[in-house]
Amino acid sequence: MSEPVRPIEKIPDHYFRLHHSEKAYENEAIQTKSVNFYQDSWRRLKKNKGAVASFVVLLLILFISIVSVWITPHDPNAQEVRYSFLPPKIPGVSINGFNGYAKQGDRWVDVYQQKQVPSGSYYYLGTDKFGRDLLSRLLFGTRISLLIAFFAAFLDLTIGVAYGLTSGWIGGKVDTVMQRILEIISGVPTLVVVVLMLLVFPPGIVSIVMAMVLVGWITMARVVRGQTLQLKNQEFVLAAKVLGQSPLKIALGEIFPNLSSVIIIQTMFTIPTAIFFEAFLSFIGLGMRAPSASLGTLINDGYQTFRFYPHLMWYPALVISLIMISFNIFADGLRDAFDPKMKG
Amino acid sequence: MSERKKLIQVKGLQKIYSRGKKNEVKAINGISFDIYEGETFGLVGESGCGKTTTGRSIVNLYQPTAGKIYFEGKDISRIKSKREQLEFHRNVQMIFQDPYASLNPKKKVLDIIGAGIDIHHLAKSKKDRNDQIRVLLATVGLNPEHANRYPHEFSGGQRQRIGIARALAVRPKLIVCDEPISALDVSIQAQIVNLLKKLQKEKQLTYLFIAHDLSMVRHISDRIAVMYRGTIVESGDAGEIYHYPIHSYTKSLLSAIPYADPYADKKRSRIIYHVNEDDLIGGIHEIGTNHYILSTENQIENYKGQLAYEKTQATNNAH
Amino acid sequence: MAKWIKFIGKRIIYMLVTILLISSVTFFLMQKLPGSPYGNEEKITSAQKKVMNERYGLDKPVAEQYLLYMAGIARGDFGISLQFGDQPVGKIIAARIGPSVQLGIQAIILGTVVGIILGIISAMFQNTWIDTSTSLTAILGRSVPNFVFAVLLQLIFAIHLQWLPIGLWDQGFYSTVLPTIALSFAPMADAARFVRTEMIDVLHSDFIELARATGIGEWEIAARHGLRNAVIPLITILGPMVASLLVGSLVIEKIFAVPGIGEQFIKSILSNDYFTIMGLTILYSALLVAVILVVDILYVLIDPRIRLSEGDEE
Amino acid sequence: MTEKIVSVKNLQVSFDTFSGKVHAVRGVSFDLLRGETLAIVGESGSGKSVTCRSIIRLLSKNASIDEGTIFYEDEEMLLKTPKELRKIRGKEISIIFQDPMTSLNPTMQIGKQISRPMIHHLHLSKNEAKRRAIDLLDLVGIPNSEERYKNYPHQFSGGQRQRIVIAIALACNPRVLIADEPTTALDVTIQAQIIELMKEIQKKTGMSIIFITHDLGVVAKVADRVAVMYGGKIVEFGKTEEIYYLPQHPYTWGLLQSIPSLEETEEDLYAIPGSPPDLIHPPKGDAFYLRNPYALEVDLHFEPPLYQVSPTHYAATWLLDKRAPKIAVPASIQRRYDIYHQRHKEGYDE
Repeated sequence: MSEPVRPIEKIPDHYFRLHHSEKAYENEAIQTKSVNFYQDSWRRLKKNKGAVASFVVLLLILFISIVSVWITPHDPNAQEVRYSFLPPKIPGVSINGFNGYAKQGDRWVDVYQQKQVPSGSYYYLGTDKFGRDLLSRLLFGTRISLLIAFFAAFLDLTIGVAYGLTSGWIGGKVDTVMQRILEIISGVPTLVVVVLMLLVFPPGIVSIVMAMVLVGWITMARVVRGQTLQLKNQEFVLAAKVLGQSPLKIALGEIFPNLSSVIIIQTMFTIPTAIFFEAFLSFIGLGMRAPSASLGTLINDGYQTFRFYPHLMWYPALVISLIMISFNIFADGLRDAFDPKMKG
Repeated sequence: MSERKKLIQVKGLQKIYSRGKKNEVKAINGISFDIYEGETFGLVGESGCGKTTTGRSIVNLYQPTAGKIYFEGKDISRIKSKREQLEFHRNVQMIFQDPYASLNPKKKVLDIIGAGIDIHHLAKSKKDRNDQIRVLLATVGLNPEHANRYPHEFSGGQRQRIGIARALAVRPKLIVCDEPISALDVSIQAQIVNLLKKLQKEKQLTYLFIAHDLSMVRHISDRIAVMYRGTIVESGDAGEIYHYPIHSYTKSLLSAIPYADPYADKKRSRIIYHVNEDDLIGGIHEIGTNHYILSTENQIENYKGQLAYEKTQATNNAH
Repeated sequence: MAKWIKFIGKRIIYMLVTILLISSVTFFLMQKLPGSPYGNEEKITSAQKKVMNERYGLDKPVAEQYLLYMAGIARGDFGISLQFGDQPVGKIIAARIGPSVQLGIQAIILGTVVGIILGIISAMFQNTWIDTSTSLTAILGRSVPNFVFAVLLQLIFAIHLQWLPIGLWDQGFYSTVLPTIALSFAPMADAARFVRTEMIDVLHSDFIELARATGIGEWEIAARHGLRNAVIPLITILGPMVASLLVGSLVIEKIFAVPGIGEQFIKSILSNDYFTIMGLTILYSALLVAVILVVDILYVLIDPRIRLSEGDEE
Repeated sequence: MTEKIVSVKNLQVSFDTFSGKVHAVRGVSFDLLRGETLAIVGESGSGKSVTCRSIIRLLSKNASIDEGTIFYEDEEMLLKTPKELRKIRGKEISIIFQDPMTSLNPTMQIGKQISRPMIHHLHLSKNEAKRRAIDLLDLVGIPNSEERYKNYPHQFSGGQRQRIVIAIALACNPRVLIADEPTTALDVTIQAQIIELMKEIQKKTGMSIIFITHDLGVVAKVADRVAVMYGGKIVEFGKTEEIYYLPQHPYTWGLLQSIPSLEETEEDLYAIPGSPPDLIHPPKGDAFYLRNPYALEVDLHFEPPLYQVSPTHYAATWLLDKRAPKIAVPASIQRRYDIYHQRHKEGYDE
């Protein structure tokens, strides 16, 4: 009585018999390879060329700044006033500006010859007003800047996460009080606190870090609290409560793992902010004290003689910009990878 | 009927949010009911009627503003010692509405289901724990090989079964099912309901089944309570409520159920509930065997008459 | 109305507490300050020092100094600059606040307007070269320290091209152009990034989908539906943005030699000018707190959800 | 009244995802007739929503329509430029979505959201549009329409918001309304009201409705014809009566059986076992094979073609082939057959 709409291929008759396997749940088997959240994010991150490139650049910078503890072309603090303000000279390169020549008046002059630098002596990025090798100082400064930034970011993370998680998770009056405190602190301009701290405490890495952390943790605390508040009413948290899990264990076992992506992303943004802030402090004369170098002090030193020896400012400026750009692109990439809904 | 053991007794439960403030909300307005051991008690009502708050109060997630909840005769607000608290949580479990939000996305299924086993120290060894989890997965119809996967790899229905396995892991007596099927496709709803029924038989479970849709509740429940604006307006045996609804809100709720039966559906007319404050005051009165209704004193006789009339009508029709 | 009074009153109390806290902390920190404000200490005789201490009240017990100072603040008296002889701090600040405020307002307006435009364009052309280039601009804005950027601007536009004056604030609006651009770079980048994210979120929402389904064009959707929903949340980051602007203004004022409070702040720090530092600190905090207050009020005014949930009876 | 207004032929749509290419719609053909309500029923992931969104080409960026034709009247929708499409969207064909809580712009007065399409398509003046918007609010049953015109979405309940969404969809008197699970997120009582409202409006305006749902129960009252989708294909379609009382496909049986009957509770519900098929690697044979208790060996190897059951009723199952074994239909389905035959014997004419 029923006729097929389309002609059917010649199908053998014996195919028309019941063939129901009792393994009806067979198709419950998941065919795809198991991937967890981080693998999944990593897969997305890999597709983001900018983020991968930035990641490579950062690794490279990190590697160089660590290795340069043992290998630097010159002693970063050794002064050789005779050889001050040498232009860059790179072996085998004959482009003006990189071959020891500098423009004096209208002519290119071999400054190395002028200052009687022994031949075979190369300062790849030139020297500063005390005749210190800029490349060595740059490597040294990068390390200090990164150190300060990582240190500060780590402390921001620790304090911010602890504060935010406590405030959000306990909630109620505790949260209200903790939020009021945050509100009051956030009315304090970072600048002012940091400047005051640095005026009072002895200059150095520890003071700078402390000064930055004093207000820097607030953003992290806010982000973590917000996320915690969202998570705490999720049904999986209720499920843990219903199972009789203790509040502390829920905070650490259920909520904290779900904070990891916001924490990582926020930290990735904190590090460049810290690098910038250190540079800023040095630039206004409050950062690291001589002879220690950081990217900020190098830029500041370069700025003093900028009109005549611009390369002394441009190189450290280039490095700091490169680090900051890489961090920002990488952090953006991470955010997109962790939060796929952001990408169309 | 009274010889049956009451597992849960709810007495005058009230929950008010933002009490004394301008935005005060009476989520539950003094409700009472009992749940007998081994039965399924259905709690039905539209969103915002207080049914979820009721469920969460029973598992002690919320502290009521007034009223008492007794589990096996014990006032749960007086459970203070850690040991007793654990004991309570082991006995009373919950299944949640949203299959996506109810499983921690960062944990493996193994650890989601294993959480209860760990908290209550129900496994003798790591192997024992894993074995228990495999059995649980099989019980809810999932492939035990998938224990090491993450929730996002499963479909909505599968996730809901993981949630059921998590609750079962501690071998509870009562499970509060908070709209466990309303986020699922109809075809999957039947899977879950069948699973729940099967588990009830096998493990002598008691359910409080919360839903907004009377049809599934009617199918799974022994007794039903209809909630509206924080109060129970009518309750009784499932068949009784379905066949002889008396309160006008219950009637409207029933008339709104879609039928997969166009001939019959075309004959039905929908009853729209026009809020009448008089329907929503008074006390709970028994108007038939195990049939209770919210009513003022002078309405009772009216309701009783109505019920009797409808029952005779029904018997006449049957002949 | 009563709600508004309560709402604003509460904020103002926080504001006062913050300022009180900062002034106290500042005061006590200043007490601990190493070095002295007189510069070449060795050359001053102890008699001279005594006279000066008496004159500035520095020889009184700390508690008394504190009370005197706080009482002074309440009257609007921030003490006397130690650096500039007789000048009251208030007067110094008053003379310098104009350029700073002008620079700040110009920069924030330029930054947010350009930022919003960039953010929206970026979101509209998500994942195309337009998006990539605007996003890159925003990343540069966040990454290149503003003092580097400022020097670069100066080099190109003032020294090489000589289109604009190098700074100094002495040629009217003309001389404010470069510092404003330099200062607006960071808020521009922040706003662009923020608006892009919000806009992409909004453009993927159901109500935009519904608007598309009614046949309205993409640009009209962006303007009518997207813009408002994407830009309202921008108000929430105005506070932090202003705070970072304060930081930025310091170096920008230094580089362009703008006679503002930022430049004065640096000078005072380098010369340990207690009272001026304290005065400026309090001023900065007050500015920031005031901005936060304004932002809070703006948010309530602009977002209909908040406004109505405040007044709704249900 | 049997003229086609929308005609979809062999539609194939796929999505690019990280895990691979998802073949969401795999060759779907159907017609929508003037003034009728066509219900498309299927579980999530069956491709019902994608099919309907393809009609007005409202798909996400990673989707591509690989094959097929879609005609609206005599116009091929797949060949239209974005600008031409915009002239049809909202004016000729409107759509409403599942979640009324997110379908409205939270920062725009609802009245403006309703009047906007009218200004855009019908070139009405602001005042005219406002007047009509207030009429529309009355039509969809929002009381105090004049005052509420100026309200924002959060001041309305879920059901009211869905009414407003309907008002927006109706603003330009469209000829086709696509309702994508418009009641799934709502309470039962509200659901019934919204469905009645749509039916009422259809009576007044004569528009055609495509009603997408996963619940066969919901559309029994309103649909003229029903198409059942599974795994990106239409597996059965016919007049409502035919689908409910003479279903032929085992999947349709499963769907009907999994709805609890209110009359007999003793019987266990039937649940379709397993989960929907993986459309990244669509099976070679019948996609329903693994979940089908009446599967034939041929299902494993060949996709079943559409068999005609009646002039209006088609089903894609090998069970309808001459060579297929006679199987016993599940009891509750048999009861449905009986109801049908009884009714038609009695001389009812639908």
